[in-house]
Amino acid sequence: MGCTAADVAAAVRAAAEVVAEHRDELVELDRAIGDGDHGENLRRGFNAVVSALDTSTPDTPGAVLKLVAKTLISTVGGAAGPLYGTAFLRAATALGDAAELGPAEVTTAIEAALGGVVARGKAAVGDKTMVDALDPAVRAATATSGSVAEVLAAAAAGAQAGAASTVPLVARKGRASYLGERSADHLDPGARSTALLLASFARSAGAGQ
Amino acid sequence: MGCTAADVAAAVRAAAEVVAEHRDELVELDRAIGDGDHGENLRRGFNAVVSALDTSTPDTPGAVLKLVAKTLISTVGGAAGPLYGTAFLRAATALGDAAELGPAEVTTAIEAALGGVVARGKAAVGDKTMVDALDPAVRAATATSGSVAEVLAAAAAGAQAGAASTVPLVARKGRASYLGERSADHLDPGARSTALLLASFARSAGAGQ
Amino acid sequence: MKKIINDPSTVVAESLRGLELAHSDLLTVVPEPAVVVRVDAPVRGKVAVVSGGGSGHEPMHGGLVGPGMLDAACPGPVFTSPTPDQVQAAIERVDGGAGVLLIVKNYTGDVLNFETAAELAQAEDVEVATIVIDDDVAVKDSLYTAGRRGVGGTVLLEKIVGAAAERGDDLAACVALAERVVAGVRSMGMALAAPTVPHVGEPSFDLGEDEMEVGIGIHGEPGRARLPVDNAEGIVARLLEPILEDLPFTEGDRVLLFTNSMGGTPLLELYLAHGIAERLLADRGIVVERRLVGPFVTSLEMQGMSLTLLRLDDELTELWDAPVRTAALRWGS
Amino acid sequence: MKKIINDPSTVVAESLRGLELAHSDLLTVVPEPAVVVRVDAPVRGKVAVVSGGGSGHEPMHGGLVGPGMLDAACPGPVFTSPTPDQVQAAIERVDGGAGVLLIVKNYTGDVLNFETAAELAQAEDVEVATIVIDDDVAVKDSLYTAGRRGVGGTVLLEKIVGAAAERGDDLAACVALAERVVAGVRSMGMALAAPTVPHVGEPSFDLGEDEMEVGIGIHGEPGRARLPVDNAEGIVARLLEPILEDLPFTEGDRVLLFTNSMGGTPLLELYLAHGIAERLLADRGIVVERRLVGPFVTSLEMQGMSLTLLRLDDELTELWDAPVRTAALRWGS
Ligand SMILES: Nc1ncnc2c1ncn2[C@@H]1O[C@H](COP(=O)(O)OP(=O)(O)O)[C@@H](O)[C@H]1O
Ligand SMILES: Nc1ncnc2c1ncn2[C@@H]1O[C@H](COP(=O)(O)OP(=O)(O)O)[C@@H](O)[C@H]1O
Ligand SMILES: [Mg+2]
Ligand SMILES: [Mg+2]
Ligand SMILES: [Mg+2]
Ligand SMILES: [Mg+2]
Repeated sequence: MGCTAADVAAAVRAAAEVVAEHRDELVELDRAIGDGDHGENLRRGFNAVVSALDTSTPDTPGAVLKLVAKTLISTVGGAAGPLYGTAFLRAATALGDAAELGPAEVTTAIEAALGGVVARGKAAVGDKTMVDALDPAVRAATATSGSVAEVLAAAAAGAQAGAASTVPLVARKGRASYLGERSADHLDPGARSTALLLASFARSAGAGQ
Repeated sequence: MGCTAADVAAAVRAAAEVVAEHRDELVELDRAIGDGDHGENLRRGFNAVVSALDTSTPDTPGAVLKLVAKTLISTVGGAAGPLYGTAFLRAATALGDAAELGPAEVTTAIEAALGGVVARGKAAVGDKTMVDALDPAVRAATATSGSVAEVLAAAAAGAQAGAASTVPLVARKGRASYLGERSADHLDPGARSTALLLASFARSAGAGQ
Repeated sequence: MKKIINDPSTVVAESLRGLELAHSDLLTVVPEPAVVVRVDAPVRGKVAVVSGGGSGHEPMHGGLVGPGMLDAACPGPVFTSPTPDQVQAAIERVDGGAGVLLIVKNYTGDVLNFETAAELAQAEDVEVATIVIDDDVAVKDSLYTAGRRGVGGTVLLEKIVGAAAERGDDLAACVALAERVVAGVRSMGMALAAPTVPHVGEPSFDLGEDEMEVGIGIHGEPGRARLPVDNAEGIVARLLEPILEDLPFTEGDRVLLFTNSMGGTPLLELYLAHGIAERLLADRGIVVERRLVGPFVTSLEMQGMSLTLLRLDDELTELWDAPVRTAALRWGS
Repeated sequence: MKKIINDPSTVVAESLRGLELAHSDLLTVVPEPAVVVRVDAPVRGKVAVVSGGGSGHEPMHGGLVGPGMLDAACPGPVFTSPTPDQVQAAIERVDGGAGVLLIVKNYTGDVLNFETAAELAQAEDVEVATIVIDDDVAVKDSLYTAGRRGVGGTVLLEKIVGAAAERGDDLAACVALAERVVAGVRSMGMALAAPTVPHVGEPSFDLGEDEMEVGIGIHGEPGRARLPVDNAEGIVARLLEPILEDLPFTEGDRVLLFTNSMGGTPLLELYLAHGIAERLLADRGIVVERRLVGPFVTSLEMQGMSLTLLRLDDELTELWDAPVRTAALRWGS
């Protein structure tokens, strides 16, 4: 199968639903070691993304992701807004004008997203952030040769394991770092949302096969 | 027995202890239909009275009551401060320079106290105030012929019954009146403290027999 | 009970020490009996304006002492009116020869204690007048109550009369003006959660998670009605309507709208409520000409709010705008 | 959750409407993206000072907009930093040709969003400088944290830099001054009870009846340590000592002492705590030359307080004293 602008837009809409379903869970995770807004911030942002997609139909996958990026940047706020915004922006830029995406483009996009998050947030693996989910996602995607769906499934699995790995960590970036040792034994909300988004994208790709 | 300045001072000291013991109960009663300070106000005032009696020894019963009055006025505040203050002041004035009190003087003093409270506070029987305790106390005292202890015992019994009679009443004076119908089914804190004071005075007189 | 205090019995005295240190350019705290006085008191030839009441309503009254407002404030224990001694001491310190106006909130305790002090001062040949403020429409003013309470309107009264005294009005003129303010000001309050008095140690009343108390006073007295919690629209309407009906305020009236936090309601919510009140007044053609928004007449940490409306005319507006320099209100030169 | 609100998702917008109605002489609220700007913006030839952050800290920042302080404030959702759009919109509205100084509290979200806006503005040839304030000594400034948070010191910074901009300092001078303030200001906070964010609906953290949270932030983030509740003496000492050690402040230093309520702590308690802090400083020979006491950097209805110390010199004192006219701070002509 190919992955067109419409497919990407549909995947983003599906992801918005996942975010809404998991809003309370993400709020709860952030309440424990942050300020309790992560779920609400993402819900607000993805709601706006859906509205943006309702009123304009970008004609390449890159253009869709660019719209997502700009909308998230201007509606999410907090740490996650610029970080996810940059991730989608870099992914969009990496895709250029391609009309359809294959597995290689998807891998490149995820890699670019990680690069963007690291460039903005300066977090390394082990700092208990979304990087802990995104980095293993990139490594899993790179190691997989197969369809778009297979690449995304691998990335999602990597992200899921990576998110789980944040539980014992002491945070060194973001708001959770203020807690010092008390940040351990909690799942990082941003890593969790990254894993949720990738899992949703993988499901969309799988369903489209 | 006679009732000298020293006896009156001792009775006041005993009353101060009663007030301290019942502080929390009076706070609780006032919390229900007022602002929760009656017990603390009286405790503060009678504490100051004890201190005043420690440093000066007035030589007539009237002078003792005048010292009590002035101290209560300057330390209690709230509604109870001027009301009890005026009560003790009028009682003191009624006693004049008498060196010892007999039953007639005691009755006169309680009567004067009631007059003072009514003059200051303008409450009538049935308004759910300390007048509901003091008025039956005066009537009981007036109807009794016997010793000081007997007069005070009658007054205390009257006050106790009068206080109990405030429970079903709707308040028409003081802070409890703001509650309207919701002030019913509560014992009035000022009526309760009046009954406590008279009971304590009666006990002191009885013990001195 | 969780509070930043040492000992419940010394809270007021310790707090007054901090107040004095924080605002030594404006006020002096006289201990035993405790009085907060203008640093430059007595002001010769000026009517002195004195108020007071229980503590726990800060910034009222100590935070309202200074040029253009109060000459002295008498702080009682928490939620308990001050004693006549305190009022007498205040009168002595601030009497500048032009007489003293006592501003008394209508509570039995306050009225009786100030009345006693006024009698004593008059015996000393000090010219003293008393104005009782009773702006709370939650309480019916009838034979069956102690009369309306003095609440939010007190701050407006103190500001306006303070300005009149500062510009040189004599005692009779100050009294007449004060009566005009009292006649034209109405308030109503509500609470979402009760305050805790330090010497009591538990909340003054118990409210369920779904209840609010409407027609509340500022001393943790329960209100007239316990109702299911409502949203901001409902709460503001429920406070405003009885105020409007009572005076009544009608189309074309010019008013000062005072949206007051009872202490625990944050500004975020208070401004939201204020916006609703402005809209409801505009809908009725009532012109909001001046406003005051913030925690000025509080009840410790009580969550809740009150609304106060004062009918304005040119003179009242001018006196409201006149310079004031206190810890809580400060504007003009 | 009990709050005077309508819908959690419109709280900030509705509150801003009330803010504008209450202070239309000082500020204008631009909706979508939301920005609070000085009513007379842009002021030609003056460096514009812009700040912002999550809502829920009122009066910071919207209540600090006006002559002598901020030209604009960007209010994010409750406890969530604003977006770059808001900051961009603010810059556009207030740029008077002399450049724009962004005052950013050091939180990852605030820094990233303001950074993005600054990049975009520079691309439009607006001269923009950013100062990050990180005065909270509760957080270790190390590789292992996001760095110290910006808390109480922000208000002092905004006042002082606002005064410098008002007197005509250029952008470079404002930045140099701001760096001096940031270098000399330290804060520490504590909480007795957590705030409740409207869209969360329950307290941000759970504290037992005998516990307090020390080293708390202003967003309902838990603090660094949970301790048994202490009395006021103990609380104040525990806040003051790490502040004094950190800079360090030493004998003979002239300081501004800012005793801040987190929202739910009443003035009665706050003044009491302020008095203790003054005494402890006097004991060490540190000279309190200026003070600010009140709820200025709040965390909704959180019960608790913070202390902030700023080392003063003649210039900083003069700028602190300079006239300011905002909803929350107002003095001078
Ligand atoms: N420097 C950073 N680099 C990467 N991710 C970060 C960084 N700081 C925070 N995050 C992520 O952002 C998440 C919090 O997002 P959110 O709650 O929306 O923002 P805020 O902390 O401003 O409230 C964290 O769980 C973490 O995964
Ligand atoms: N007008 C009045 N006449 C007589 N007694 C009154 C009057 N008003 C109040 N009281 C009495 O005072 C009591 C309350 O005293 P207290 O709590 O000390 O004062 P406050 O109401 O000022 O807090 C009431 O229970 C009532 O008995
Ligand atoms: Mg968060
Ligand atoms: Mg009482
Ligand atoms: Mg009382
Ligand atoms: Mg946040």
